[in-house]
Amino acid sequence: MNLHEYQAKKLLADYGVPIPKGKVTSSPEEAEIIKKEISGKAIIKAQIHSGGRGKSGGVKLISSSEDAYDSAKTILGSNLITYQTGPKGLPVNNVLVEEATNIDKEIYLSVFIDNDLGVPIVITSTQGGVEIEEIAKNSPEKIFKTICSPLVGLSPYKLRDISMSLSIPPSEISHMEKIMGSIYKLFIEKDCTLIEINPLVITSDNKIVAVDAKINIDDDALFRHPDLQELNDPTQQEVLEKRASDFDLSYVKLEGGKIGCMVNGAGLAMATMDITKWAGENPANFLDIGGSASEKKIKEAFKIIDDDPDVEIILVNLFAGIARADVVANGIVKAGKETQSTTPIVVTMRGTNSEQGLSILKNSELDITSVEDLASAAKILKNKLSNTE
Amino acid sequence: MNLHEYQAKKLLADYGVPIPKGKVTSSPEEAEIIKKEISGKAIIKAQIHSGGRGKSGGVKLISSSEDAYDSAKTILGSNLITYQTGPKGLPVNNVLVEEATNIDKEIYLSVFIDNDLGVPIVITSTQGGVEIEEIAKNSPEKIFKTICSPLVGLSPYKLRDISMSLSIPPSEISHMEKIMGSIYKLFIEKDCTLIEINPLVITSDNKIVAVDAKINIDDDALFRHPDLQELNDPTQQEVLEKRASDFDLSYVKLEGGKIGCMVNGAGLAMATMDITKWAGENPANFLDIGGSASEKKIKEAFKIIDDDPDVEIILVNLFAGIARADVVANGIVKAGKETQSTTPIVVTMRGTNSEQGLSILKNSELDITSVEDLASAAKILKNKLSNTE
Amino acid sequence: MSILVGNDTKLLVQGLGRDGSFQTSRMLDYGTNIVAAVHPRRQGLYFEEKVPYFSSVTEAVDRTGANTGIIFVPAPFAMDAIIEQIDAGIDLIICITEGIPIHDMIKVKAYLKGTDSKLIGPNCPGIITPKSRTKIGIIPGNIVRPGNIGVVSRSGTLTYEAIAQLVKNGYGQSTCIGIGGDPIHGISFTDTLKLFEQDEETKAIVLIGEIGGSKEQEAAAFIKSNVSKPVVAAIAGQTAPPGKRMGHAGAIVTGKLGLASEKNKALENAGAHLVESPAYIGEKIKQILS
Amino acid sequence: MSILVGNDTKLLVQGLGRDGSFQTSRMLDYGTNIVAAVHPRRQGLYFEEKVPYFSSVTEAVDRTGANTGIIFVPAPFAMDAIIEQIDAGIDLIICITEGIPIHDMIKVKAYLKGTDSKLIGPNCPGIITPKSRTKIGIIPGNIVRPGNIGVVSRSGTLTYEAIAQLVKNGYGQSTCIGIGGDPIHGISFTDTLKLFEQDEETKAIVLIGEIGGSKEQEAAAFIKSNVSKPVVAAIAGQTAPPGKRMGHAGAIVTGKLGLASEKNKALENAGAHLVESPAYIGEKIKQILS
Repeated sequence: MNLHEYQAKKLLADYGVPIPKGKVTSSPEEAEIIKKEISGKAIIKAQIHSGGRGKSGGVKLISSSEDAYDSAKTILGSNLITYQTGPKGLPVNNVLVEEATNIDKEIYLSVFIDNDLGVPIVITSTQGGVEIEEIAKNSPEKIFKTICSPLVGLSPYKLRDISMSLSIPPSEISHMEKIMGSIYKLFIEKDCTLIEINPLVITSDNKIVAVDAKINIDDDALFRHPDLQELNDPTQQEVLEKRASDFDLSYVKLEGGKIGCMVNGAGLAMATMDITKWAGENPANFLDIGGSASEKKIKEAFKIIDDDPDVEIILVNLFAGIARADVVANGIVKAGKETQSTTPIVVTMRGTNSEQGLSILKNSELDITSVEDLASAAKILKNKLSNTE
Repeated sequence: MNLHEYQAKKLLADYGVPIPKGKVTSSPEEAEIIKKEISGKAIIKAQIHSGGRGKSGGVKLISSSEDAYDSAKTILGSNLITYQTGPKGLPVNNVLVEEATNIDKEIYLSVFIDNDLGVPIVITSTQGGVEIEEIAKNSPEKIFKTICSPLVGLSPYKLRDISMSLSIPPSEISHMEKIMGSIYKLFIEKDCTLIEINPLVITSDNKIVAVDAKINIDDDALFRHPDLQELNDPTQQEVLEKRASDFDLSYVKLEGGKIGCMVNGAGLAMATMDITKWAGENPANFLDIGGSASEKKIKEAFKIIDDDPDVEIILVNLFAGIARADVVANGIVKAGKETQSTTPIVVTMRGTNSEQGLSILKNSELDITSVEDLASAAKILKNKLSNTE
Repeated sequence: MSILVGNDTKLLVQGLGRDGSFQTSRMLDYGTNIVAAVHPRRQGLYFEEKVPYFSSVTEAVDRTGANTGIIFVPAPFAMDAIIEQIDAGIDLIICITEGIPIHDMIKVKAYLKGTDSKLIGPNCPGIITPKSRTKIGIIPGNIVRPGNIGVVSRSGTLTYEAIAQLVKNGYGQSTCIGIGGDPIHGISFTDTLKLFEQDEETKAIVLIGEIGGSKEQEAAAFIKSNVSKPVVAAIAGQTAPPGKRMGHAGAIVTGKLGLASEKNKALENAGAHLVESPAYIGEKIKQILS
Repeated sequence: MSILVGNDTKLLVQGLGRDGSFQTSRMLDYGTNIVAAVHPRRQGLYFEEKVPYFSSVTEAVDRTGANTGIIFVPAPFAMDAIIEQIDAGIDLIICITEGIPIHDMIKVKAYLKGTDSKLIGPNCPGIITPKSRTKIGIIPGNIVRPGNIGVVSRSGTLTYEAIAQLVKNGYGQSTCIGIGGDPIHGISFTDTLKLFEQDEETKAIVLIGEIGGSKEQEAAAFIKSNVSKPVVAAIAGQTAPPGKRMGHAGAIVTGKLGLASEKNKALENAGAHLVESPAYIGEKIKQILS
């Protein structure tokens, strides 16, 4: 689960990490009031689940409360398109109005999990304010990597090494180490998969402030964080992905493809996506219906794919182990009937009750082509695609 | 550092462990008031750093507020002698007045550190209310031992195993496991070396209550617990031990010996104690002056030994590595002069500056016998002892 | 012969809820030697009148000599079940459970170090050896055949696909093992390759990777210097865009190494026989071995 | 030959406060090969114009090849120093620091598992081998002599006492090692006995235990089945009452096994030569070896 910047900053502040003075709001009027409480310049920042907001007009420097009102009015309610959002962008329902920070030194800091080592990693760099991919590309020697331990955490000596690598002014070292320790603690205690503070700023009067912040939480661990569950913002999800997640379906909308995919199992789903490419097209989505989906869930899954305007052919690939092919077939048929779908469907169905499933599909009103396996599916798909061209 | 029962219970309550309703006080008048707030019977308990209070008159069942006043009046200000305190007993400055608990089931629970395994251990038994040494002797099969992990703590499955071993009523299992988890958390977070709850009671109306509690904190970890440092009660220390601890000397008063020992190093101090036995006597104390003691510290160390009325001969054994023999000798001589000590002193002095040290001692007014090594010291001691008899 | 499991396997099952019970029946049907079931409140009872229940893993191990354990316990409690099996001295632990918090797996991984236990999974279909009829997990018993191909995969159903292709082309399997789709998991590709290389019964190996992480590159390095048997490799997810998680928690491209193309390149350089699409695994094996 | 340290030792010193600096001078005086000193703010400087300072242990190891580390760091920071040395791959870590919180040592002990580092101490006098003139710690260099007796002890000054007795009776030492007075410590009696047994230069072993814990019993069991060389043993603390801590955190009798009499019995049964009092260690060695 992604958090908004203002939610991430609230969490950081709870752990004692200094953040700029400011407030979040959904109304231009309130933005004006918040600015009034801030002496000097302020920043207004669109709250969406995406990076690259600055370059897309989502972050503005404001000098007066009128500025605040005007900027908030412009940004709020708009759909902000960044290089990360896709062409539709994401709706801005809230803006964060904060005092502007006098920057003396910008630091990059992130904590995430190294899957190969199986431990948390802290990445720091003196190149704060720049995106990490860019630092990695242009000045990899400026990336300082610290491996943490599940048993003893982020050791004091490692904090010292990080401080040294960042050339922190001596007077600020102990404060900086305390802040980094707090960030690590938050990472562990709140089941984070990412905390990125970019930049972590040392101000001209030697204060340390987290000027931007990104936090992702492990969805699988939300059960033990009821407080964090409430921070979920469904408006930031793609419409079809939102529908899928309501039904607990693992679905990802992909841009630029025409083949809707419906598969059980993530690996098989990816393999199925891949054969569309072999056939000369691209997948419109990833969809794993999971192991023991109910007919109701299958119905919704089919509707989600069929409702995607990009989808021209649906490819169903089922290798039923836990899943039952007849249940899946029934779900598809019922969904097709309800929506009067005419989309051609290529099906490969194997495993538990697959013969029944296939006969259910064949006896329906749907445009079904049944094939034996993945290789045959690829060939049929290629055929169909060349026919339509 | 030992905590009083009321301090231990306060800590447990902070961690969510239920304790009986009650208050601590140092006045009989207040004891009376506290009892008034408790409906039904109450218990008044002397707060001293020792077990065995019940058998020594330190714990009384009271039914009225007058009872409370009378019992408090009797107990407060007295010196309570138990099988653990030694013949002088310990002063009772506070009493805890608590509601009496309706006991349905008494459980023994303790957490401590297994030095050989290097991990915390939880001991539980259905024989609550009985001392663990007694359970170990009479029904060792009723002791349930759980090994904990520095990485994952006291695992849920282990809590389940403990509950099963204690035959906790099903309705109370989850509550009991939560309480045990909290006790373990306290043990870790507060650097405890012992938490003993005996008994942990399940009441007749199925509530769980810690009816008695003992907590010891690692002295070496007090630096990171300023809140706990304040719980230290110096009135519970032996007078000479108190003086020693004020000077950061490692001193233990031993009952029934006549030979005062002054040594550098704990192992050598024990060995020195042991040779008094070989010589036919017993040591009056353990004293390790440590590695780099100042003259001031040595002076105090000598005075503590010489002020001990049991001491008839002083045995000084110094093997100076970090320590300097001349500093030690000067300290002894100055202390002896100030107190006009006439106690005979047997000295073995080796290592750094030992010749200077010996000459300082020999040139003083003190009754010095200098010997070459531990074996010679033993012989001289034997001689001296047979002469005095 | 087979790897990791076989005639000596004595299986203990933990987590007998709806799915766990269903799968345990299937394992019994297949012929797996299940010696114990663990459930805190069923001590003294029997699963399907055959398998005795015990209230703790340690007791089950003490009483039955179980050396292998499978876990169907729900995700919030799965870490504890793995720890319990490690503590009880189980040699091989297979965790089927999906959705275990990644911070829990960090602890499990650290806890495993310095013990003799091996972990397969989590979020995996388990392991099956057709010859000894040992099925531990959820790989359908009716799709496998005894034979000489070792199969290792991060995926579940894609493994079934590969097995079906092998059978269609006339090849049975020595052992099939799904190492799981989670980013932090137990036994790796490399561990499995090492065992297949040593296993006399295995003549060729099928390795099915996917996007995310760099375990396929690690496997490639190992193949290059340590594997003499032919390896057919397939990587799923070449059409997956970066930054999007494809179902499996581990299947997300976060850096260059996570790309299917990079993994393909590494495996090809290591001398593995790469298939263009996972649809042609069976044909590739046939092409190589005949 | 000697055990654990010798001609190959390249020592790194961490914690150069007043006492640490003093002891480091003594080690240099004795002839110890000190290659690096670690201090966060002295990079580029030299200790006594001889030993280069580095700001971290890892850097010191990278630059000097240090394989042994000694720690004089104050107790609140000592755990971190040990972890830093383990992480830097130091083979043998000697921690002199006294008063480390026991919960810190629980973590250190767990952290050591699965690494190749060995720890001596904490709260110990260190180790010395007279022949190679390698003194790591605070055992006075002027009291030891090269020879064939291995000395291992939980105590500091009592070790010096034993050494002095050996020298007085004409016996030098192969290696003297203090394993420390804390209840949770690194290298044990048993580890040391194993090394002395294998060491050709060591002809006899002096073991000095004390009350508390059961490590002497563990040593006795090891002696019984694995040590062929004569062992002279002494236990300090026979006059200590139960429940009272005698200076060392570990020197407290909390159970029957912690009693001096129990330890004596175990060692005697194992065939060790027990001395009635620690005053007669030298004489006992002479009696056995001549």
